[in-house]
Amino acid sequence: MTDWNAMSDEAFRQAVRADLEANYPEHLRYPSRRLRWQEVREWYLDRAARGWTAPGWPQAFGGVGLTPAKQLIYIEEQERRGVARGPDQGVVMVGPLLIRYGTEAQQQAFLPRILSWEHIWCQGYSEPNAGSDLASLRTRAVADGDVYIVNGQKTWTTLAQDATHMFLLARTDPAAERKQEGISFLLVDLRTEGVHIRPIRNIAGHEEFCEVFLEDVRVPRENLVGSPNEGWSMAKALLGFERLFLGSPKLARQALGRLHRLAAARELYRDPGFMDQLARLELDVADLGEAYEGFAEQVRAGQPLGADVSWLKIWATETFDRIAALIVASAGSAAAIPGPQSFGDRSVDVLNLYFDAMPATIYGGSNEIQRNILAKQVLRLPE
Amino acid sequence: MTDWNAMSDEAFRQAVRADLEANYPEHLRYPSRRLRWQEVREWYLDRAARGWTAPGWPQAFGGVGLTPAKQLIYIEEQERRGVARGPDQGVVMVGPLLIRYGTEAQQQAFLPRILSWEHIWCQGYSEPNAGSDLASLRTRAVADGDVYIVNGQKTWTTLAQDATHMFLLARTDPAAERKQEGISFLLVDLRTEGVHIRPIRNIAGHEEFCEVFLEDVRVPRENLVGSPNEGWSMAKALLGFERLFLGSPKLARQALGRLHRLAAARELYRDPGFMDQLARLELDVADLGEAYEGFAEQVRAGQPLGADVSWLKIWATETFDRIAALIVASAGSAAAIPGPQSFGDRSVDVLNLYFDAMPATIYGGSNEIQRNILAKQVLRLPE
Amino acid sequence: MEDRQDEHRMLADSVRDFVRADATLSRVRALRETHQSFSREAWSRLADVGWLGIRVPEAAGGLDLGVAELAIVAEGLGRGRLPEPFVEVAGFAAAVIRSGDNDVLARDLLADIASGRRLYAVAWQEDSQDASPARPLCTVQPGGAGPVLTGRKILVTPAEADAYIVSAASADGIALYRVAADAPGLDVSAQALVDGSRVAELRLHGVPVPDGDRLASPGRGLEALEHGVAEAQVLASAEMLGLSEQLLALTNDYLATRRQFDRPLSAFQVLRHRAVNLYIQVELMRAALRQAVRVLDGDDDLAVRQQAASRAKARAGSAAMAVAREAVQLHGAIGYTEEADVGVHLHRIVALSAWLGNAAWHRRRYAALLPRESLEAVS
Amino acid sequence: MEDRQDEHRMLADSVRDFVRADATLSRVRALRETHQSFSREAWSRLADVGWLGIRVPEAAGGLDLGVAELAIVAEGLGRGRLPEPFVEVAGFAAAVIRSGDNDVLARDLLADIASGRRLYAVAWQEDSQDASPARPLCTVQPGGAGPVLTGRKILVTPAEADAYIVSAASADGIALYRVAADAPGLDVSAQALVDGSRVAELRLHGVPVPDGDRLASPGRGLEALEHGVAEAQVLASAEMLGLSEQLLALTNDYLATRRQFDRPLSAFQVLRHRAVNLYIQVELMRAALRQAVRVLDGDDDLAVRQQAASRAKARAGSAAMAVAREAVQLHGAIGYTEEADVGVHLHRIVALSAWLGNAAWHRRRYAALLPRESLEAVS
Repeated sequence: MTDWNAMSDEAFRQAVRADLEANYPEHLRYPSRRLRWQEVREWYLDRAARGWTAPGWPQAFGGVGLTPAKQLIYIEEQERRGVARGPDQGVVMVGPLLIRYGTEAQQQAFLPRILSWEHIWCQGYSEPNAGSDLASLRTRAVADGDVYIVNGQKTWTTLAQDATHMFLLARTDPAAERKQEGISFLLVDLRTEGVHIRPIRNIAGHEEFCEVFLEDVRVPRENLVGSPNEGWSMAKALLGFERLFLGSPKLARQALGRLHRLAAARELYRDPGFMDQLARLELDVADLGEAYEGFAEQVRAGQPLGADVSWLKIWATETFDRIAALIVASAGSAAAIPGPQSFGDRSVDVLNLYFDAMPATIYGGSNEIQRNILAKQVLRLPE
Repeated sequence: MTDWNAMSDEAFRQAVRADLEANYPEHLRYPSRRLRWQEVREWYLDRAARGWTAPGWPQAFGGVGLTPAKQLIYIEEQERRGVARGPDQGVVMVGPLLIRYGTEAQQQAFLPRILSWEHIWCQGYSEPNAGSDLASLRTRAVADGDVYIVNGQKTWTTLAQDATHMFLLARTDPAAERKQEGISFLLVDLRTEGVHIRPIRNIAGHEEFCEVFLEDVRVPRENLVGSPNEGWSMAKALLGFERLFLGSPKLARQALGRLHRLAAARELYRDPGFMDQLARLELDVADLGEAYEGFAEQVRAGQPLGADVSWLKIWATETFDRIAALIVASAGSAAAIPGPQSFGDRSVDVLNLYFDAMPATIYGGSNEIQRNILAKQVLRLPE
Repeated sequence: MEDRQDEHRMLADSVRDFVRADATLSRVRALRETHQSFSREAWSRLADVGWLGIRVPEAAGGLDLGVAELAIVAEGLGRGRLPEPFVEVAGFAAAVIRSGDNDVLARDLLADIASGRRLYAVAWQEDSQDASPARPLCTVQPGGAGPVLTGRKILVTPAEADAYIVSAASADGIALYRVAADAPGLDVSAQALVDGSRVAELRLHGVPVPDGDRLASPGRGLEALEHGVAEAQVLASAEMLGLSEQLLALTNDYLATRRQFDRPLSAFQVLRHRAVNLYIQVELMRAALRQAVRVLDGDDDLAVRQQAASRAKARAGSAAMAVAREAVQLHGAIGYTEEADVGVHLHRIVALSAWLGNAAWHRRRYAALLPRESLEAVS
Repeated sequence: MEDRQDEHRMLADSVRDFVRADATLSRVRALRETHQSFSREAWSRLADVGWLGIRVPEAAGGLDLGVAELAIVAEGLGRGRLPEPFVEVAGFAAAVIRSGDNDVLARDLLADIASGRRLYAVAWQEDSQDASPARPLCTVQPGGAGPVLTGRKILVTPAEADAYIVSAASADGIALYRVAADAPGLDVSAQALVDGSRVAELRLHGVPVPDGDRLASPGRGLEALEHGVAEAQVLASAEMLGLSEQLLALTNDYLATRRQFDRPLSAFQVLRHRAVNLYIQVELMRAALRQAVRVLDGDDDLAVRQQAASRAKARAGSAAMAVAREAVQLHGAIGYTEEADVGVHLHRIVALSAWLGNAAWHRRRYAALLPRESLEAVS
């Protein structure tokens, strides 16, 4: 087996790049919306067959065991190629959770099926009326013999319609003093009776996320992960360097590329007023990229990320939003036409990034919440 | 005596315009800073001699008795001519206060001297640590025989160094339940022992306002206006249509004119990038002017202004600020040079409006306070 | 003056009642699943209350009122997000038709509009980049049995019109013709825009146009078109004002009722101030519109009207887009779902702000029309 | 790498200690009342700690370090608002001198700079509108007793320099000359800028320049100047970063300590978020600067260096101006007084952001240097 970590960064990067260029299908590059499982299935199963489902997991658990530095390169090259994101909650969240807090039985039951994509996981954190405010989590799990009986409703569950399992947070101790306490981590098979999934159509007309209703759902007690009532601390502890990706320049760069395509098609490079706006956004993305590199260096050096990484998420998503708005403003009356359309010999989708930019400033902790965090934890402003 | 109110609006406007063009000195037009009393004295004394110190006061008290509609025209024509503002607190604030709440003795003692400019008044509301928050007013007036003994400190007192008198708010009942209560209105001769005035130099290097220290200042009891402990309600009741002027397009228009002068001097009209920015600001000012007209119509119709007029102040001052910033950005390296400088055959002061725009967003109720007011009183958003 | 204000208030009230009685938003959503962008039945009801004839002379069965009244209706229908193409037909098409020089044909067409019997759409645009109707490639040329039209038109709205008003270049200038939707030689293909409205692409392969169908002669066509475009720009601004008012109301309601951390969202000062910023944008739109309506009802000079139209549409386009985007953000994740009402309004704003010149285009036209000499005066 | 980071941290610490020991702000204020923009005595202290020689070769008594180290000192001095013209002399003049092709003269001048003995100012600008040194009207021509300079230079900083590095056009290109402040035929008039620094206008009426005073030959002068300008642009950005950091710190202190309505100002969410927005601007400046320093210390290609310099200065210029303006606003009325420290920093930011091309100018240069072909790729 190749010892990837022993390779130089550059050699590893070239190997990954060559692999993606050879194997990742052209028609799936830079998809204009979040793809469904059946659309990306073939690629991810192929990757699984080659042992690459979980680049970051330890080899002992079936992962590739890449260092953070190598993982970053792997991700950067995927972004470069425009690889579609799969239903990766099993790899990103459930795996690390079970490796750290799970019983051996849980590890054996679930990890191999994540690696093979037999199980596809979705995340059950958000609830109606509790977007950024986990303290008001209402889903309840009541112990009853050897099961928990779960009742409640989850929402904004990305691609739940494609998932087989959900890891969720439920209130197990309603009497806990602080409302962040008394919450537990449960693993739920979505085929269990009482689970009902309803896709939500978004503002662009796509079904990207779902509501998941749980009515007297019986979850085996052995599906509780870690200590009861400590779900929230575990969830927080799992937030590792993944927070960096919320601030990735990927989306902004993609939008900038789209803007250039439109500019070339409409000959906007000859318009000095447009060029002034373009220059501003080019610099916004360039400085975003450099700042991202600064945080990536921390990750590569094995240092934990501080709360300051929140600013990157704000800047990345708001820059993405500004670029998407300029794409719309630069399309003239064609901005009213949804979907890809022809400009001369180029095809450009004017509106999809405009819609994509909207959730970016909301999810992953809305930018308002990120600013609250920065004011408190970085600037340390008294309240 | 001419019955000005009987004239048509247009005839009145022409009469005022002709008068200002004939009599207001050219060198005092559009001053680049707030002028001192000795600089504007001659003009205002001349106007006083013709009976025009107080266009808005009733004729019975020596004013011209103009209707609100005619007053507006008078003010618009002054703005058009670029007439420098005098130390007008006596006319604008003290007169209406005494006419409404004063005793006959107070009216006789003070009103004629306001009209003749023998007394020059300044306003004593603001205090250190109580900018927008009148509840924390600390200046105290304690009754002692036939005087009040006043101790405290006022600040941001515009041109106190030129004034002979100050009307101030002081706390007379420290035990009042609500902190806005227990405050009284006092008239203070600044030559009284214990008054000390220190001019404050502003960020542009000018001495426009002062700190006024009051140490055991003995103020005759007959100088208390209206009912004791009701100063704040009276102060609020005095806020009439003057609030409209905080949202006047005057400053923004002046700045736009300056921007055009610079644009002509530097041939920026040939720069499409500049033109895009200019167009945006032109529209901002045009729409400000139209909105101002809407509120002015209310005033002309004798209707009271609602809290919604606050948005005009926000937009007027922030538009002014944006224009001032574009002037600086359009001046190239000349933006570092203070004072008027030559661009070809034109003289342009690049920086003074940039500095002038700063207090505009702070004084008269900062724009943050104005937004609080709008959220509460106009949008009625629950807190 | 006072009387007129009262009349306007009553008109606004009745528009409000009209849309309240109509399930406008669910109709917009239901229409999306069909290949229709509006309902003929709802269109008849608009005719019944007389609004389709606001700008139609009394002789043709209309009310012969001004842009002011049309704008009030457009604003109110925008607030309710009525899916019917009111501005496109009763505004744009009617204005172009009125400005032509074939009084007989004009009276027929205007009567059709006022009665709701037929809908007309102006087919002037050929290039999505250019919002000026001055340079059509579509031509009118002599054919065997009279003149014929040849060319292509895009973004013709509504696609479901019964006939189109088509601009075409001849050696003598631009003329306008009425072309029935089922005319020989005409191919019509429709597509849905982001707001669910449908636009047509017309391909004219020698479509015969008898003299009686010529709505404006070559000497008059361009001016008629420009007058109509200016009026439509102002009315689109009015509809965007209504849409934005409704977005502001929806947002304030949401902030006031939705709770987080044991308080209504509206208790958070940041959200309060941002709601105020939306309010300011709405008031600016209102001011710009007010001025434009006054000019259109009071000044016949085309350049003056165009400048006022550009001013209104530049403001409406940028302010409404800003309001829509921020309304989604202030609604949080809910705002991003199709079931939230904000999206329905946002879609229409995206479509209207792109129609007949977006904000950037109008800012440039406004600046180009500014007199520069006198501007240094006050400095 | 690790070692270098530690060294940089130590350097930053010692700059911080240096300015802390110096009453910088009161010196800035006191200097305003004089006709001096800095103190020779403080200048000597900068020489004593070696920072004036950071970019000076060891042979000339310097430390021969990189732009990275110079930027760290510039940032730290900016944070302390030291009035001395560090960037202008130890950065700009030293870089131009190093880039010339008269090694003997260069060594003398650089030794002067490192030792603090003499200050040099680059006299390149002739037009306040143009931030490019490529087209001087000032000429060098043969005179009776050797070549002479004729022309006019503006905004030469510091005005109090002992000699100027003057650019002049000849038939063969642009050359650079050392001209002593008391040279015959030279008129110097000084004026104060908004930050209290003083700039000179030079009028050269046939100033004789013997060959030994030619710092760069016509084949080399422009490139030397361009290299120096790029380095100075990056260092000005570093100083603006320091100034902005200090404004952020002052503002946060003010918000945390000043109370209103019985709470610290920092308890108001709107003010918290606005402070965060300032913080983001500062971090963006830091990122742009980091990249520019890396390029200047690692790449000799002038176009690459210019693009990096424009990137840094475009960001620094706009971000620092925004931070300064907002810092005043967040300080309320106090921020508008001369006694508030924010003004002292703001004045310097206004001056630096206007120097050597403001943000708008640099954005345009950056865009002009962008390779466009490959940019569509990711879309």
